[in-house]
Amino acid sequence: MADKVRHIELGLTDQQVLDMYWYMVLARTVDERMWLLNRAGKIPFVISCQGQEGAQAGAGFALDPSKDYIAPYYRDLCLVLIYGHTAKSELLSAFGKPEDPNSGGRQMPGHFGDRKRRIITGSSPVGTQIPHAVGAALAAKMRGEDFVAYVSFGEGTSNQGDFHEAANFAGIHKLPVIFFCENNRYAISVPESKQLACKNVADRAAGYGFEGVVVDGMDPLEVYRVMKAAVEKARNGGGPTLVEAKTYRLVPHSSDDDDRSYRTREEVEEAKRGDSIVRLKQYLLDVGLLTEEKDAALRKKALDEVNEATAYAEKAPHADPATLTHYVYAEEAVHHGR
Amino acid sequence: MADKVRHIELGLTDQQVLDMYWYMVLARTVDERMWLLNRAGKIPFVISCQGQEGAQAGAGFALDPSKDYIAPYYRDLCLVLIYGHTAKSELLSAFGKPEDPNSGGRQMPGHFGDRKRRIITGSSPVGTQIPHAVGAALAAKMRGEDFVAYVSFGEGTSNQGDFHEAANFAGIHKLPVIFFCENNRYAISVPESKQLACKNVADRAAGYGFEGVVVDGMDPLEVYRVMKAAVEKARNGGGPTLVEAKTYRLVPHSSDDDDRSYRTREEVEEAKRGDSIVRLKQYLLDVGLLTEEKDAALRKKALDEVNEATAYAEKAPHADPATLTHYVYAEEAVHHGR
Amino acid sequence: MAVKQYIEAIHDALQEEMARDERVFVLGEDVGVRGGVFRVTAGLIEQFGEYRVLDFPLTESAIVGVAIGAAAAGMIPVAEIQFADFILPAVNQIISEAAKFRYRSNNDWNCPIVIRAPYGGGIHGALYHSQSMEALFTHVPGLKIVTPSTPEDAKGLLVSAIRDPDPVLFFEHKKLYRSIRGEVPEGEYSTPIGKAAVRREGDDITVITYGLGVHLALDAASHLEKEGISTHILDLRTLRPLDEQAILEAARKTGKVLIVHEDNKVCGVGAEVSAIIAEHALFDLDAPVRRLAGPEVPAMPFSPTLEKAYMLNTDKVAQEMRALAKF
Amino acid sequence: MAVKQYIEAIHDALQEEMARDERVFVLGEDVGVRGGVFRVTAGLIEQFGEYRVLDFPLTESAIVGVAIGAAAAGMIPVAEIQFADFILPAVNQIISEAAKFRYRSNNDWNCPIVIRAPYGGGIHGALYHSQSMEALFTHVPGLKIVTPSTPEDAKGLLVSAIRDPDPVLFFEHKKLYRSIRGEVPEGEYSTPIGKAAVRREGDDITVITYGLGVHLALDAASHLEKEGISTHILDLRTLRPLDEQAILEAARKTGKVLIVHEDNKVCGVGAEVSAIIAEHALFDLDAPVRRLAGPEVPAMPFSPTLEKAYMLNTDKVAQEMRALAKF
Ligand SMILES: Cc1ncc(C[n+]2csc(CCOP(=O)(O)OP(=O)(O)O)c2C)c(N)n1
Ligand SMILES: Cc1ncc(C[n+]2csc(CCOP(=O)(O)OP(=O)(O)O)c2C)c(N)n1
Ligand SMILES: [Mg+2]
Ligand SMILES: [Mg+2]
Repeated sequence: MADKVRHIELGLTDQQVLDMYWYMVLARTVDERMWLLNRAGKIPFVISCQGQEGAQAGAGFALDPSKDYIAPYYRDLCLVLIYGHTAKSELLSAFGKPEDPNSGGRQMPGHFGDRKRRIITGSSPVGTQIPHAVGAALAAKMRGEDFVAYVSFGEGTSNQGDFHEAANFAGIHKLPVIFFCENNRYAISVPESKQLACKNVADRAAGYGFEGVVVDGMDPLEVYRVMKAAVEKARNGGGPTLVEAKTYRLVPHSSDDDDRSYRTREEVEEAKRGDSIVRLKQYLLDVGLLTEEKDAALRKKALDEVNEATAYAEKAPHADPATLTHYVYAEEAVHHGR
Repeated sequence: MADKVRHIELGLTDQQVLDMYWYMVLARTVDERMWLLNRAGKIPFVISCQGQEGAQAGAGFALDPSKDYIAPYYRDLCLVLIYGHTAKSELLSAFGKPEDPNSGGRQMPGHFGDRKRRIITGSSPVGTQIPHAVGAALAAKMRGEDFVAYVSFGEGTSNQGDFHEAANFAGIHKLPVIFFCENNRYAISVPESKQLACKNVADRAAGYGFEGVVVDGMDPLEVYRVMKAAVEKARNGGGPTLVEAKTYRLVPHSSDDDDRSYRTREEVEEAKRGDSIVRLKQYLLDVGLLTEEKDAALRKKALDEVNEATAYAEKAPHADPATLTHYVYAEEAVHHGR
Repeated sequence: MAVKQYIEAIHDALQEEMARDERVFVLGEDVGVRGGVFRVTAGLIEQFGEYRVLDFPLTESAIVGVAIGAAAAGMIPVAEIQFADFILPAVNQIISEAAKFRYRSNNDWNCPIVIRAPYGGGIHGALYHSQSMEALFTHVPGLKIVTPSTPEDAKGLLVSAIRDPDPVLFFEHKKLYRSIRGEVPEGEYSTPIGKAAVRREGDDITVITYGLGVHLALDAASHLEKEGISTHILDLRTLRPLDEQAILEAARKTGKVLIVHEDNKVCGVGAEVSAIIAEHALFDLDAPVRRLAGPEVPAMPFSPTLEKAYMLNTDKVAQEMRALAKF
Repeated sequence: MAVKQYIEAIHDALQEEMARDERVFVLGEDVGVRGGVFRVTAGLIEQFGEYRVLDFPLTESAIVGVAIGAAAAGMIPVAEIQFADFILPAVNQIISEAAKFRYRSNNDWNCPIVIRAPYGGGIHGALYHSQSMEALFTHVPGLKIVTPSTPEDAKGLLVSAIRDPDPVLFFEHKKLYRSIRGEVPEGEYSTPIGKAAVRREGDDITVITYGLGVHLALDAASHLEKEGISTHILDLRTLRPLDEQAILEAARKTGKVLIVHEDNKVCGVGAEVSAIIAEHALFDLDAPVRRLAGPEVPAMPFSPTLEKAYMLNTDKVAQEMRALAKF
C-alpha cells in the first residue's frame, strides 16, 4: 500500500507520473521506428535510447525546462521529448531534413540542440558537452540566477579527460550542475570492467569534493527522487552532484553495430525483463492509474504520432545544396532576418 | 630511542640514509647555484626543487635505478641525481650546452631525460608524462618483466585530463606504476583550494580502483616507507598506487615568478622551518650518524662539485648552429654511429 | 599476386607484422573482441591475445600517451583512433610528445608508434565521422603522414610505418575500405614512406592528389581521354615528407596543375603543394595552379543533399580538369 | 593619441570591454591574483572581482570548454591560454566544439568566445614556450585567427574579437609585448577583423607577413632603401579569414613576393598565401613566390646558439629581400 503512493510522496501528481510514462513510451516508439526505417534502407543511421528511457524520464521531470539548461548526449531521446521536442522533430532529424530543429539535418540523429529550449547543441566526440554544462552553471552563479545545468553521458565517457576537468572545476566553485551518468554497462563492445576499475562511476565524485549517488536507472521514480534532491541542492547553492543511473542498453550500440560479438543473448533477454517501461507500467497498473485498455490507447496515440511524423519527415524537402556554405560564421543578411 | 633506528627498521643501511641526505643537500646546492647564476644574468631560467628534496629522496631510494623507469617532472632534480645525473649534467643543462645528457641543451633546465638511465624524456606541457609511465608499465606487464614505472607531478597537474585517463587505464589492468603527486600547495599562483575541491589528491585513487596514500613529504623516511610498499606491491602484481606527498615550494614558481603577489612571507618562513633537509639532518644528528663537522664537510663537498660543474658548464662550447636541424627524424648516418 | 580489398590489405599488414615481431601490438577502442568498428582488426585477438590486441577505454589522449610510453619501454604500438575526427583529444600527445621525443632529447629517445585512423566522408557519417585531419598534422615537423590510395600501398606503407623509428600517422580513407580492390604482392614487402607514385602518364594536364582523390582523378581522366585530353596523375601517398621532386617533375611535365583533396582548402596540403610549385617551377607553368578541395565549412553535413554537395566526385574533378586543359 | 606598449594596449582593451559590458569576463591560469604570468590582466581582479577575472585550475580543455558553455548561457568569455604551446590540450574543444557550434546547429547556437594566447620565440622559452600555433587553426573553418603587430591593432582587434559573435583566436607575439610601443587612439575604437594593412608602400618587392615579421620587414626595408630597393609591406593582421584582395593587390604591385613568418613553412600560412597568388595572380609575377619561415624542426631549442639559428631576424629577412629584388 505504502508503495502505491510512491509518486505522491515524491511530489509527483498522477498526471505527472502518467506523463512520465507517456514520454517513455513515445521515446521507445520513435526509437523503434528509426530502426525499422534504417533496416528498410530509408535512414542511414540510428543510435538508441532503448533501456535508458526510465533514467531519462526521472531526470527530465526533476528539471525545470523553463529555465534549466541541458547538455544531453546521443541517447537522450526521452529527455529531449520532455524538453519539448517531438516525434516529428526527431524524425526530421533522422531523415536529415532542414526542418529538423536540432541541426537542420546537418547532424546525425541523436545530436540534439535547441536554443530556445536551452538544449545546448551537442556533437559526436564524447564528453565535450560536460564542460559546456559546467560553463552554463558558472554563468548562473556569476549572474546570481537560479537555473541549474544538467549534463548526461555514458560510463565509458566518464573516463575522458573532459569529464575530470569539468567536474573538478564545478567542485571548486560549487556550481549548480548535475552530472548524470547513464551507465548502460558497455561502451560499444567494451564492457564496464574494461572501461573502469572502480565499482561505481559515482565513486569518482569524492575526488571532486561533491556527492556521488548510485541509483537504479530502471526505476524512473527512484531516479526522479535522487535527481530532485540534486537539483534542489544545486539551485540552493549546494553545488554539484554526480548521479549514476545503472541501466542497460537493450539494443546494439547503433545501427552499425552487431552486439552478438560481445554479449550473449541471454544477458540481453535478462535485462529486458527489467525494462523501465515494463516496470513503470506495472506500477501504474498497481496504483490504478492505468489499465491495459488505457495503455493500448496511449501506445496507439504514440504510434499515430510517430506514423504522422514519419510521413511528414519522409516527405519534407531536402536541404537546398546551396545552403551547404551557410552559417559558418554569422551572416549579416541572415542575422538581421532572424 | 625507538626513533633512533627508524631507517634500520625501514631496511635502509646507515650508508643509505646518509646517501639520501647527500643527494638532498646536493640537489639544494645545485638549485641554489642556478638561482645565483640566473640573478647574475648567466642563465635565463630556473625552476626549483627547493622544499621537495625530501619527498624525492624518499621516492628515489624506493626505486631500483637498474630497472625501474621514471617519468619525472621539472622539479625532480633530487630524483634524477639519485638516478645518476650529476651537478655537472644539470649545470650543462642550465647553460643550454650540448653536452647536457638530458636534451643536449635543447630544453629548459628541469626537463629531464636519459635513455640509458630509464629517465623518460619530459616536456613542459604538464601531465603528458603520466600516460607515458603507464605505457612503460604496460610493457612490463606484457613482457612479464618485473620493473615498475614511476611518474611524478604537481597537485595542479592532477586536474589535467591526462592524469585521469592514465590512472583509469592503469587501474583496469593493475599495471605496475606509482603515481607520485608532489603537492606543494600552489600551481604557480593558484592555491590548492582553487585547484581542487577534494581534501587530498590521494582521494582520487578510489575512482580508479586502487589505493591512495597521503604522506608527509617533508619526512623522507616516511616517504620511503610508503613508496617502498607501493613499489613492492606494483612489482608483485598488486597494481598501482597514488602516493601524495604533502610538501611546500620554498621559492617562487620559477625565476620568472614573484610569489609575493600571492602568498605571505610568514607562510613561507613557517614552511622553511619544516624543510626536509633540516629534518633529516636532525635525525642523523640524533642517531649519531652525523656531526656538525661531518655536515660541514659534506656541504663543502657538494659546493665543490657544484663549483666545478659550474666552471665546466659555463666554459663548455655552445651548440653548433648547424645542429639545429639534426634529429627531427632518425638519421641514417647518425643512427649507425650510435 | 592476390586481389584484395583495401581494408584486407591493412588487416594483413597488421597480422603479418604482429606475427613477425612480438613487440608489435594494437591498441584502441573496440579493436579486440569486436575486431574494430570497421573490422580492420578482426581475428587478431584470437591469434595474439587480449594484450596484443588491446581493447582500450574511451580515452584517445591515453591511447596515444600510453602507446608513447610503451614504445619508450621497447614496444611497437599501433594505435587505432576509431574515426580520424576523434584524434583531436590526442593532439597534445601527438604534437607535444610523439613529434618531439627525438628532437627534444637530442636523439636519445625516439617514438616508434603508428596511429591509424579512418578518415573522409561520403558514408553518411555527418560532421564528426567524415572529417579529413591530415592537414593539421602535415604542418608538424617530427611526424610522418601517410595516406595510401591502393591496397598494395596500404599494406606496403603500413609495414613501413610499423618499422619506422619515428611516429607515423596512417590515414585510411573509409570510402576505399571495401570499394577498392587491387593486386597485392605475395609475401613480405614494404613501400617506402616519402615517395609519390605516378598513377597515369599524360601530357596535357597534371593532377596531384592522394587517397580517394586518386580514384576520382583516374576516373575523370578516362572520361577526358575520350575528349582528347591527356592527364598525368601523381599520387602523393605520403604527405609528410612530401616528395618535392616528384611534385616538381609532375608539374613540369604538363605545365598545368590541378591539386585535388577532400580536406578543405585553406592551409591544406594543396596549399603546400601549390607553394612548392610557385617557388620552384613557376616559369614552367602555363596556367595558374588550381586547387579543388572540400568547401570551407566546418565539416560535411548528414543531410544527403548537403553531403553530396560537399563531397568531391568524378564530375567535379573532371570539370576542373577540363577547365584547366582549356586554359 | 597616447603611446602605449603592445601589452598595455591588450590590457586596456580587456579593461575597457569589461567595463562596457558586464557579460565580458576573463578566465585562465594565474590571470587573477597574479595578473597573468605576463601581467596582461594585472589590476583587473581588483576592479572586477574574482569571478570576472577567474583563476582557473590547470586544465586547458576545461578553460575552453567552460568558456563555450558560459557563452551558450549568455556570457562573453575571454580565455587566456598561458602560452600558445599549451593550447594543444584544448584543440578538441576548439575545433570540434567552438568552430562548429553555429554550423552544426544550423545557426541556432553560436559561440562568442575569445581565446588569447602569447606565442612566438626569442625569449629563451625553449621548445614549449616559443611555438607558433596559428597555422593549425588557420586551416579550420568556423574559427577566426587574429595576429596583431602593433599596439593600435592589438587593442582594436581585441575589441573586435570580443564583440564578434563567433570564436576568435587572438595570438599575441611575446616579443612584441614590451619591445613595441606605438600610438593608440584615445577613446573607444575597433579594428575590423579580416582586413590586412599596408605598412609601407614600395615598388620593387612585396613582403607579406604578420606579427613580429612586420617589424623585421620594416627594419629590413629601411636598410634596403639605402641600397635602392623599394619595399611594399603587407601586414595580414587576420589569418582567417585572409584578406585575399589585399594579398593579390600587394602581389601585383611589385610582381615579386616574399612571405615571412616564424611558424614553420610546410602547410603554414605562407603556403596558403602563396597558393592564393599562384591561383589568381600567376601572370603578374616576375619571380617565384618565396617563403622565409621557421625551419622544419619541432620547435626552437633553449640553447642560445640554436634559438638564434631558429629565429628570424632583420638580417635574414633583408637577405631574402635582396635576393628577391635581384631576381
Ligand atoms: C572522442 C570519441 N571517441 C570515440 C567515439 C566513438 N564512440 C561513439 S559512442 C562510443 C562509446 C560510448 O560509450 P559510453 O560513454 O558508455 O556511452 P553509451 O554509448 O554506452 O551510452 C564510442 C567509442 C566518439 N564518439 N568520441
Ligand atoms: C599544459 C600546461 N599548461 C600550463 C603550463 C604552465 N605551467 C607550468 S607549471 C604550472 C603550474 C603547475 O602546478 P603543479 O602541477 O601544482 O606543479 P608545481 O609547479 O606546483 O610543482 C603551470 C600552470 C604548462 N606547463 N603546461
Ligand atoms: Mg555505456
Ligand atoms: Mg603545485
